[in-house]
Amino acid sequence: MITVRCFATVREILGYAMRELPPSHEPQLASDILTVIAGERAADLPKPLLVAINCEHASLTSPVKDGDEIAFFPPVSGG
Amino acid sequence: MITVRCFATVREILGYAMRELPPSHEPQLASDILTVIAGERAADLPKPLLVAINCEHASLTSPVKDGDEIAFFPPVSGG
Amino acid sequence: MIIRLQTSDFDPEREAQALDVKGAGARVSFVGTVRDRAQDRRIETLEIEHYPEMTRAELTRIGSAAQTAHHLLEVLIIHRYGRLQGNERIVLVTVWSAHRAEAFAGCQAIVDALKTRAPFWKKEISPEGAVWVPGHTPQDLR
Amino acid sequence: MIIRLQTSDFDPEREAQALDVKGAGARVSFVGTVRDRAQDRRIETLEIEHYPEMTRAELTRIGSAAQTAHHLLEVLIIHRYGRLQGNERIVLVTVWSAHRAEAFAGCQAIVDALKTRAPFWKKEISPEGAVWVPGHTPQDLR
Repeated sequence: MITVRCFATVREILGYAMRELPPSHEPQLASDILTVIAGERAADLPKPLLVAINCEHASLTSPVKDGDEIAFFPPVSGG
Repeated sequence: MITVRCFATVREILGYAMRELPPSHEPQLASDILTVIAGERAADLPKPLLVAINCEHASLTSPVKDGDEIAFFPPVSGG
Repeated sequence: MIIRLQTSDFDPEREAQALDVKGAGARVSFVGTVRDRAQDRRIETLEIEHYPEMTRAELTRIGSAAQTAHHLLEVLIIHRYGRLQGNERIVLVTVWSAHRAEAFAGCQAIVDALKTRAPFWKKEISPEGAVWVPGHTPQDLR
Repeated sequence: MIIRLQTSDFDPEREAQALDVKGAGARVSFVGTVRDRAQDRRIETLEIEHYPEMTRAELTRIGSAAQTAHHLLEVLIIHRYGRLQGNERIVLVTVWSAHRAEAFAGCQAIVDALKTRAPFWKKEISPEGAVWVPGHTPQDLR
């Protein structure tokens, strides 16, 4: 399974903080996961939209495989 | 009177921390005061030699007048 | 290196003392506090959301990178999350090094990286409503 | 602005808290400590001589200049003199500002100016004898 996590405005717009997706048999990119989870609401999501895979910053073109945790969130403001 | 103060290695070389000098009738520069107080030992003093007049950084070419306090010291190391 | 994520407040000096770093001539600390006004709104509460597993990993990467780049002897990062009030402390970054220039550069590098890379999000709650604080995107994540 | 010259130690956090600066999002502190080694010598004692009247005037000028240049809300400088042991605190510089970049720049400007302009002289006493620490001369005082 692939674990999807959403934070801040992404969580508010999509309406959940976490879900699991079965992996595809084809190679998948982060953008493919986003299409599955956001569908038509992709246009409502914050831009730029940040991506992390397994707790490291990544991008929409990063590959995602079975067992990965992928997260979507708006730009951060730590400190 | 002109008050002369010496710090650190200048104090150690000249052997005193403070003395008073009668002002000259002629206009005087800090370098003139140094000649009076150091004499032949001027060559033994640290280089660069720093000067302060009335608690502000100055130079050997700064004028000194009656009532002033002039200080000579080596480069500082605060902090 | 000490990384702590917590809801409770902290005493910056006690935390630094506890590390007892020897041989460091210079220690530089940054304390960030919740602003109590934004534009003309009075901020009552700041809600800080974060991504706990990634926050810990990212702060460790940020701290390690600064430690290497700026020859830091020790690094301490404490970041709060949850609900905070105006003027409360949010974050402490303290670094130790042999020389002052390295300590300033290392501390500032960590604080800058926190702003743009650490997965925290802030919502300011004022009498007029709640507003997400705009985030920062570093060049390499655009 | 608070300027203090003293022989006794200080608690950096308590001193900063006592000022209770409101509206400052960022606070940056520098704590300098006595090194316990120089080259291969073990330093037992550091003797700090200063020029009290000028030190106070010069620290005030340094603090005011940084306050204006870097939009600091408040400045605290505590500098010790007299006899100190290895690893003891010598100096605290804490500044408050609305934004972090100003706080870092302002604190560093004060610490840099202390090194080159504040009339302190240090003698390191080790088992091998006493050595004056070489000082610094800023460009405009050469």
